Amino acid sequence: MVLTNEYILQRLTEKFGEAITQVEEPYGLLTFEVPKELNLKVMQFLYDDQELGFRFLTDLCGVHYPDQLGRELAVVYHLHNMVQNVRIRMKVFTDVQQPDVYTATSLFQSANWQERETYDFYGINFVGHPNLKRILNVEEMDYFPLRKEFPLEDQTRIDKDDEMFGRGGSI
Amino acid sequence: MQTLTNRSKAVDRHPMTVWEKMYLPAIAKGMSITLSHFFKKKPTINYPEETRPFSPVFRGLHILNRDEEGRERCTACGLCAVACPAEAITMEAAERKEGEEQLYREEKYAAKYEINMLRCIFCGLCEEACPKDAIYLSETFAPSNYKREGFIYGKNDLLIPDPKTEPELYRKAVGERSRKS
Amino acid sequence: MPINLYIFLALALFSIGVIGVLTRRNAIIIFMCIELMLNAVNLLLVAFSKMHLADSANSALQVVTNGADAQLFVFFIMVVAAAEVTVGLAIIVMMYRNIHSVDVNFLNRLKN
Amino acid sequence: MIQLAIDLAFILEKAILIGGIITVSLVVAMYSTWAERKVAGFMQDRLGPNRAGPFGLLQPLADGLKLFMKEEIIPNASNKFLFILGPGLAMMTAMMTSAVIPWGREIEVFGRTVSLQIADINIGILYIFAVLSMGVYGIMIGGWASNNKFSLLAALRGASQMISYELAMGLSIIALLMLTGSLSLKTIVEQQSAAGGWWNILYQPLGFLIFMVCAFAECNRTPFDLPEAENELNFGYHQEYSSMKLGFYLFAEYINMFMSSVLMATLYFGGYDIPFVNDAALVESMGTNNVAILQGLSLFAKAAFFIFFFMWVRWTIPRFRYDQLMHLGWKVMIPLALINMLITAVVVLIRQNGWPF
Amino acid sequence: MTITEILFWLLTVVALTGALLVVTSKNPVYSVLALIATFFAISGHYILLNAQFLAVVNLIVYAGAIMVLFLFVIMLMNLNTETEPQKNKWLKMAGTVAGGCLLLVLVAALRDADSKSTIALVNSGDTGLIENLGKLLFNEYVIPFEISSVLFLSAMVGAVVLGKKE
Amino acid sequence: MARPVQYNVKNEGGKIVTMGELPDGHMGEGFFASKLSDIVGLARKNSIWPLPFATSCCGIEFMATMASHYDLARFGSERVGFSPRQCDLLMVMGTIAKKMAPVVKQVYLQMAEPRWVIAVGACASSGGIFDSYSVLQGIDQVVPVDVYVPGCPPRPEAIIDGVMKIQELVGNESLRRRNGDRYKALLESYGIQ
Amino acid sequence: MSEIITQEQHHVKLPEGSIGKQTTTLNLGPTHPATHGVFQNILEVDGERIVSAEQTVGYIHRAFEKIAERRPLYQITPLTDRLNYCSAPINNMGWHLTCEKLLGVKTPKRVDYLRVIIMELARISDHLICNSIVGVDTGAFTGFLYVMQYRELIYEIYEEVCGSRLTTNIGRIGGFERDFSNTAFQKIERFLKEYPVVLKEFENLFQRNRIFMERTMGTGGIAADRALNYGFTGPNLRATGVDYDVRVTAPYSSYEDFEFDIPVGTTGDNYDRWLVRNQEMWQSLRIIEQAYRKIQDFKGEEASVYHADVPEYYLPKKQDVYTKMEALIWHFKIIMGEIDMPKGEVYQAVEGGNGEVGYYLISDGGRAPFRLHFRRPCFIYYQAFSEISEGAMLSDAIITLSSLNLIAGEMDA
Repeated sequence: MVLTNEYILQRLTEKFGEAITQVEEPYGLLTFEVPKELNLKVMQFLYDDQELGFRFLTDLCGVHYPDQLGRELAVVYHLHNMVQNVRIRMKVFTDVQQPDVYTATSLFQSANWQERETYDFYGINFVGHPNLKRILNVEEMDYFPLRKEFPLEDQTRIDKDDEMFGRGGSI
Repeated sequence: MQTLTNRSKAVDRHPMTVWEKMYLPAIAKGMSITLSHFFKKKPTINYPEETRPFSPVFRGLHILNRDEEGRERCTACGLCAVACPAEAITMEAAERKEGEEQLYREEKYAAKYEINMLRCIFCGLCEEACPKDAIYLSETFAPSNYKREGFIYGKNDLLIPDPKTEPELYRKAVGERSRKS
Repeated sequence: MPINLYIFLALALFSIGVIGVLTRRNAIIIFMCIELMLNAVNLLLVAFSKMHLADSANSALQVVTNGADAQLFVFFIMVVAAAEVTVGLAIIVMMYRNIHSVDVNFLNRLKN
Repeated sequence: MIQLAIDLAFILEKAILIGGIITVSLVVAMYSTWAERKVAGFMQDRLGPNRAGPFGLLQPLADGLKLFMKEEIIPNASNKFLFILGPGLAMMTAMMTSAVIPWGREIEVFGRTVSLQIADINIGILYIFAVLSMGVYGIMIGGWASNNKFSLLAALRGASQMISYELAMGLSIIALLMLTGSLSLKTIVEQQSAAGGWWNILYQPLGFLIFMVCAFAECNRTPFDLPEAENELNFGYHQEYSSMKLGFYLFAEYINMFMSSVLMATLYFGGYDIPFVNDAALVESMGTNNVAILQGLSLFAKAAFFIFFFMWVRWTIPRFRYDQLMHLGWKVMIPLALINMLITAVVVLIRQNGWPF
Repeated sequence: MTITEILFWLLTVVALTGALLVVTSKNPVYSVLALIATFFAISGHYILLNAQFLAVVNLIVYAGAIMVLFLFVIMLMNLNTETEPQKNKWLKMAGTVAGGCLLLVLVAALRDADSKSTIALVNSGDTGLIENLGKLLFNEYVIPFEISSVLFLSAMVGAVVLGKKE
Repeated sequence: MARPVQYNVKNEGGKIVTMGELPDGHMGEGFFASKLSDIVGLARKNSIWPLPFATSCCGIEFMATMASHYDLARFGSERVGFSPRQCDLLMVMGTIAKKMAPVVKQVYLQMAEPRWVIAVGACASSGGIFDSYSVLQGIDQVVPVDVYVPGCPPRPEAIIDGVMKIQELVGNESLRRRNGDRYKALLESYGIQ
Repeated sequence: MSEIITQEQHHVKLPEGSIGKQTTTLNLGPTHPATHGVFQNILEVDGERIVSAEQTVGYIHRAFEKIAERRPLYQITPLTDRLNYCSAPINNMGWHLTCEKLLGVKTPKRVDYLRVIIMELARISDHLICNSIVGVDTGAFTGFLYVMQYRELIYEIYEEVCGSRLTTNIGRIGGFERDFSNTAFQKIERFLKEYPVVLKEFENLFQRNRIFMERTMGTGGIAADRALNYGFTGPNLRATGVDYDVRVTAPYSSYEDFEFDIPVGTTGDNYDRWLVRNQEMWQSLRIIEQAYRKIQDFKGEEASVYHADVPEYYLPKKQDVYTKMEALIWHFKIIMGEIDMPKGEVYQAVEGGNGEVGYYLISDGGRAPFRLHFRRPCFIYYQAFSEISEGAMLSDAIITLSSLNLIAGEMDA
């Protein structure tokens, strides 16, 4: 049996109904959004189901959309069914004020550090994570550097003239 | 887990034979290999005395080009500075004045052109970005230095020698390849 | 050399060993003091061996190996000492593992 | 005993000999470092040091002087006395072995016949073992005093390794001793160099192999260089050492290597015997002193080969793991040595008493 | 004073100092080192007594193996000065006094023994040579020798059993 | 794409900005002392044991420098040690993040005098393209640097060039420099006693 | 193969019920020689046995993902170089493939094959470093230098193509900056001829040497399901027996045109990893040879194509820029980043030296990516180290570290 995007979607909507939203297929990769309360359930379903069998977490990362009020932070999961060679992308959105998302560590060991990294970058609080602390940056850091409002540059750099060619700005 | 492809091929990992368990044969084999290298010709380059040719496209120290009449080609358009991922290039444009035609090719020129060689990552994007045939990466690697100040290369350090006033040096800088063409 | 000197030296060493055993609490040091005592005895044995050789040299029937037995005794004592040390140290290591100390005073309890 | 009798000329003669041998072993050790780097270079298709003097010959001097002029650091947390004692012990025990090795037959100076051996004691081999067993203290104390976990681990590794391999080494030598019937190194060499005598390697190939492997282990050379495995323990026991104290450790290693090479040559390869030549006849034709020089050179050539061999092995094979090392020592080397001993004993008995059946 | 006497007294002093250090030093590593020094001195005495075999064996066995084991164990446990709780001062005093009394009694007892004129032969005699000892050992004492080897074996087994983690 | 230019002749030899601290001169130093200084300098410069503090790309290029084609061993520098006590030259190669900076300093502190530091590559010297919140903009913010080697990563030739610059520095250093006030002031400015 | 069961080594239970802390804490790194790259392992050891390990990473975190949000696409290529610097070209190509996927650029076959050559060379240089470092960590240094000489040859090929050795910045969106020169092809040919000999020699030095086998067999093993759960990809996953290879399962850059095998191991221990990498080098050689032959087969026009015909994204010829206005305008537009890219989300994976290198690019239509996330295989599988090393000896842990091929640049991004 070939696992098609339509079939996956069908199975998902059967199980979760309206919870699966924002379905797209950019460049052939099935993408959908689930409410953040359901992320673990959906993943568990995708993992356990014999036919779906998405048992490999390829990637987990955060995204910050400062313009989308109430759903500023997103967690993007890329799941992979190796046997059928199908990938899907699952997104979870959360409010920047209360960025709580359930952790996937119970399902995938590999989520451990990736969630820590996401926490480190975006401050997304993975509920139930065994060891949620900063991983790449120093412990003392008091902000989440990859959020759009924080500057990239090291403020101590002196050997550059930003005024040149309008590069002082935000781009 | 079932196989995902039909191309898998297990690596050869048979248990050690008695012969191999004796340590010595493998050691002897290894030692014969090392001994054979003992007498081999060495590929080492005695660096400061001998040098290895760099490839003709090697991306080394920058050089600001002049045209045949010794005029600077740079017109301070700033593309190189924009293209530089390390933001190492700084320049100030100036209008060419009367009587400077033999110095600058276009109406604008770079009054100040500095590259911070410590920042530079020699990616060659500036060379690619230049629409005026002005900046090139040469086959010279950037020399080390004792102080940070030694790495701010100004126009003096970057400009190719003037073909009119210093033809010898100019020819050296242009090198063999272009002379042929 | 007069045998007396050797006797007194051996006695002194032996007594120092005894003092060590009595005053220290560290099992390893106590053990070392026992080694010291054994060595004192060894020294004495060798000295006596040579004394007997000297005796036999004076007497009429001269035997080269006279007194050699004593040296063999030393040899055997060394063997015993080595065996003792292996077992003893193993015990000390076990003791350290269990009570995390080498203090002999802890050993007076049968349980922890 | 002869060495306790007082004789001024005798003392002078021995003092000169000791001085000479110490100087020679230091120089050899120094140039072993150079050779090691060169050999490593050549085996690895490189040139090795060649910028300090011709062919880099001044390299050891440069290293030595640099080490001398470097700051001495004694880590705060370490035990100062033991920290200094460690390298001293290592160096001393390394040097002490040379006392019983016959470097040549004898020379005639000012009408005196001087034996080229500091002390021909009748239990020479046992003496070497005694000194060897002291060698472990340098590593242990140094590693322990550094108060660094890596050093301590290295010290423990080193100690257990050296104790374990000493056993197999001793057993392998016992087989040799059964053949020679003497513990004096001089006698052993003379037996081999006498007309009709063969080098012991012909009688004891297995014994030699065991001895050599154990010598590698005793010198902490690859594949047994666990105490200073730089990839694991970051130079191990001498990690915290700087300046000349480090130099002492490095030197001690090379002196040990030199001494083991000489010992191997002496015990199994005829010592100062010049191969294929009847030495006694040579003395007739060339004079004692010339022959002595030739003999010394012969010994040095043999030792040089073994030193090269040490390096050759070092730059070829991987290192053991701790448990494998112990496994090899206790479960392979010792049984092999015992078997070798047994076979030798049987053969010796048969040779003495005839075939019993 | 002959050279032998000088050596004797030198070695004696070293041995006694070493022994005292073993008992008094706080750091067990120092104790081990002092004991090694003592053993060296005792070996020196053996050489003086012309028992070279025993001297070397003493070094190999005691200094080379046993003390290494001690040091090994100390390092393994990483014993420092603090780890040893000091005994009660009075107990220490009592121990010292008791030891001293023992020394006194023994010295007093042996002082008058008929040994003043007896000497131990120094620097001569072949008894200590390996050849003679070997002959004796493997002829007359062969059974004790074998028994001691059994003892050794059992000690080894015992140590292994003790050391084995369950 | 053949270039119309090939070499930057003005910089073939490198434009040397004079070393910050010239040798203290022969003032007060007798003939013998200065000779000794020379000899020691000669010895030191031929026996520079590097401590490769390799964090990223430049470390890989350093491997090439150690390997057969370039063979840093020719300069007597092949005894690469990872124990700071035994090494003379701290070669910082690769990006030093702010998290790593204290470690660099620690390693520098553990090294025995005389010690030198070489910053290999753009990242170690100035931060390179990584002008970001987490990267130290040049290790000279935490330890004094003697020679900078530009390039990202520098060619092995350039690394050797840097080592030779160090050799020059080492060879000319007076024995007294490390006790001098200026050196102390330099260390003081980095908060090192 | 009963003697090489990994789990036996692996789950040695330490005695329980012993009082007090008997373990010592050992700090492996960040400057320890075994941590090739920078990361720290805090090991709890009982003698030589590791009781537990805790890894700390982030010592060269450089905020790639943040930087990438400020840079036009072509300026991100130098960043990707510095991810896995042992095989920088693969990252470059992966990035270009991502961009091409987003921009809808179709590359000609010849470009694909040239890319394959470069990528496989990079794979060889990556595996070669890893395998020889395993050798170094077992104590044999010499093999390392033998193969290093031939990595130099790979670097020369890069240099001939792009002008740089390690961090290549090779390739452009749509193809290459310039065509391969004849010298480059000659060097590839020479490499194909000489490298197998050396690789064979390298194998002889290690593969069946008992010391090496004992050091690596049965150490650092991980079972396939655990490995998948930990997100292993690449050689390390294949060593456990899972034949997952992006080149085959999701072919990119015309990998479907080539014949090669996927070497798989059985137990996933260090020896298997070593063997798999070694075999992959042979397979890479095969691929390069095929690609090289295919390139030779191109005739006429096709034989000199080195970039896709996409004037919007590929810089015009320099000569045209100097002379033609239109070209100059495109040139300016591309360099200034004024050509907006389409909105969308792309995930593109390539088989990097260490496994699946993924690029997750979110574009909001601006000049720079809105978000660019790198899937760094190292970062993901290094988590497993504490599980792998538990109960192993210290020396095993060190070999495991090197045989996992941890590249700090990739790990910390």
